[in-house]
Amino acid sequence: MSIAVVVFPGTNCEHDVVGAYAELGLRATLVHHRETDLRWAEAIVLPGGFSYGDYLRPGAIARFAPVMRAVVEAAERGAAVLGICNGFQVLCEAGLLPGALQKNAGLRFLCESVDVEVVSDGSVLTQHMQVGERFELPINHFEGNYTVDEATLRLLEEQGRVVLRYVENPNGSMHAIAGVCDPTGRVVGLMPHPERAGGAFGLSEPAQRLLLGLVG
Amino acid sequence: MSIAVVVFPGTNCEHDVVGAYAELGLRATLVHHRETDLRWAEAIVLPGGFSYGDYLRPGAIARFAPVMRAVVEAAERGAAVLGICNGFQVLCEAGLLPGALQKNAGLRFLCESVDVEVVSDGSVLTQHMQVGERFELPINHFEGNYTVDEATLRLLEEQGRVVLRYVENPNGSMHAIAGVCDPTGRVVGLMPHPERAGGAFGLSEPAQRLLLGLVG
Amino acid sequence: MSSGVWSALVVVEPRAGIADPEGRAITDAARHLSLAEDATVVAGRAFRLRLRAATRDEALRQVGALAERLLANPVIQSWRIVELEGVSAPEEPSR
Amino acid sequence: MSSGVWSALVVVEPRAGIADPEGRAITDAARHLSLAEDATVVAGRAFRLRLRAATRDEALRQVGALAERLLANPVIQSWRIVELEGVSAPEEPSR
Repeated sequence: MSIAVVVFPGTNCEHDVVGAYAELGLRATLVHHRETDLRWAEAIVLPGGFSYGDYLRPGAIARFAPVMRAVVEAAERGAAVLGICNGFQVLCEAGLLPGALQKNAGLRFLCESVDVEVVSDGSVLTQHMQVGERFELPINHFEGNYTVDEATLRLLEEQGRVVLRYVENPNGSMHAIAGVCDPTGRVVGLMPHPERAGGAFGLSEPAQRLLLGLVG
Repeated sequence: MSIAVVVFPGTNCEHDVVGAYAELGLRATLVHHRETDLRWAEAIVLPGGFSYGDYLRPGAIARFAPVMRAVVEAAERGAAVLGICNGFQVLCEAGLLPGALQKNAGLRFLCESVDVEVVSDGSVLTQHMQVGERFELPINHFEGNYTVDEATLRLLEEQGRVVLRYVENPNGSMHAIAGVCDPTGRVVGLMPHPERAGGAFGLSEPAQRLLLGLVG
Repeated sequence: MSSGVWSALVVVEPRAGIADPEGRAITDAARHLSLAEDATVVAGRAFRLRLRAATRDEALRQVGALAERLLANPVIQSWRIVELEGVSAPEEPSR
Repeated sequence: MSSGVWSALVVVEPRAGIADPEGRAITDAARHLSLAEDATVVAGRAFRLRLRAATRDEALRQVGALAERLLANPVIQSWRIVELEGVSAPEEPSR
């Protein structure tokens, strides 16, 4: 299984992702934003951070990085793609996922652990999860308020493309959405950070299942 | 010695400051941004964070909080005032210190430890330091690029009001300025975080001297 | 006092000589897009204000005061009023 | 092709119905200041563009393409061109 972890200028969670997969016995490879060939990758992670300093809008500039053409091609041939936090913002800006991540409702940069609930097991990320299962994941963002037009929102719900919901909405996201996927279920965006879930004794068990979902 | 630590919506380093003073055997009291009376305070700290979510410009909205009138009055009667990181931005926006903190040159949110050098011992903060002394302090900011007009910059240098300088300029600050003070030396703004310097064994020794300077 | 409602657009831009890293990043992205010939971009803020004032001069004064004291930081930014127009319905109830 | 230099001002604002927490925070601050009567503020972005184009229509097309694809996110924002003017000195060397 070949896992690529894309690094934009300002990305800062890439080592957490590589470390998390290492803990699961898998090797993930860092890929530079100027890289143009991802044909070797079966799974691609866009990790969190402040890509391009979050200039303009988070993810707005990263989506024009050369590597994004390779990510789009990979998605088209069926590779699993996961955007975490800033990576979710990049996938939305790139049009691989619908909607946008606005500034949090309320005034705060959020840095805490929140409860999430599995809404659908139809995505690669949640294929090993039980619908209705609840667990904790850390969040760390200022722009995580998921916003989309009403028609698309209805479609997402009807097609089972809302993958995770916050149990208590921390940031004003429509329908408390914490993660969504594309129609194939193979491109997933997630605001919380599974790669940082857990503590001194390693990744939490639900976070392990999430991350393993990406690789089959 | 009575120390007030001002908390705006979005401030997130207040407990680090209280904890650091506790380690030094001093009690610091949290003060709400709606508080209007600081006559009891001999030293006031404006800690770091994302006050008001950094809307508009960091510190731009916080400076209109009711507590800021009390901070200005306290400064006028000679209380020591220290703004750390976002607190430095608030003091600049409030006009208690000259200049502005722009976005870092380069694209990165900076979160690392850097070397700083004492430039002047004429401020309350640096009164127990040696000019030329170097030590490490953590920085954690996106807007730390100190900018001021040329005439004021010259004045700051001539009057010994540049308090700390980065040894290697991390963010593009003019003259690598990490901290400045007002003409009395009793109002100080500092981009690095002394309250977070050190590790599992407590505050570093230079950080202790800095924080003790504020209280005499 | 009878007073009308005014709508103003204030634009805040980095002062000449002040670094504009965001504008440079956007300029680089624009060039990757090949949508415009040699475009350069300066990044600023726009604020749409609605306020009550008896006269156009009074509206200008209020907008200017807000721009100078709140919307712009004169150390690094300049501001100007790009649009100012009277909005009808001075009788509309305040929300 | 002989082409002139154009300067455009593009303003990006939150779409109606989209929450504008920054605007609300600025509105609150403006009221504390007592500088303006019941002012409300909507917070947006302003972009000053300079680019080369043979005609005004071509300049409009380029600016519009940049606004639609880069400067604004149509899911949550609308954009408009507030100013577009030809800048003299089409012969000036490019920097």
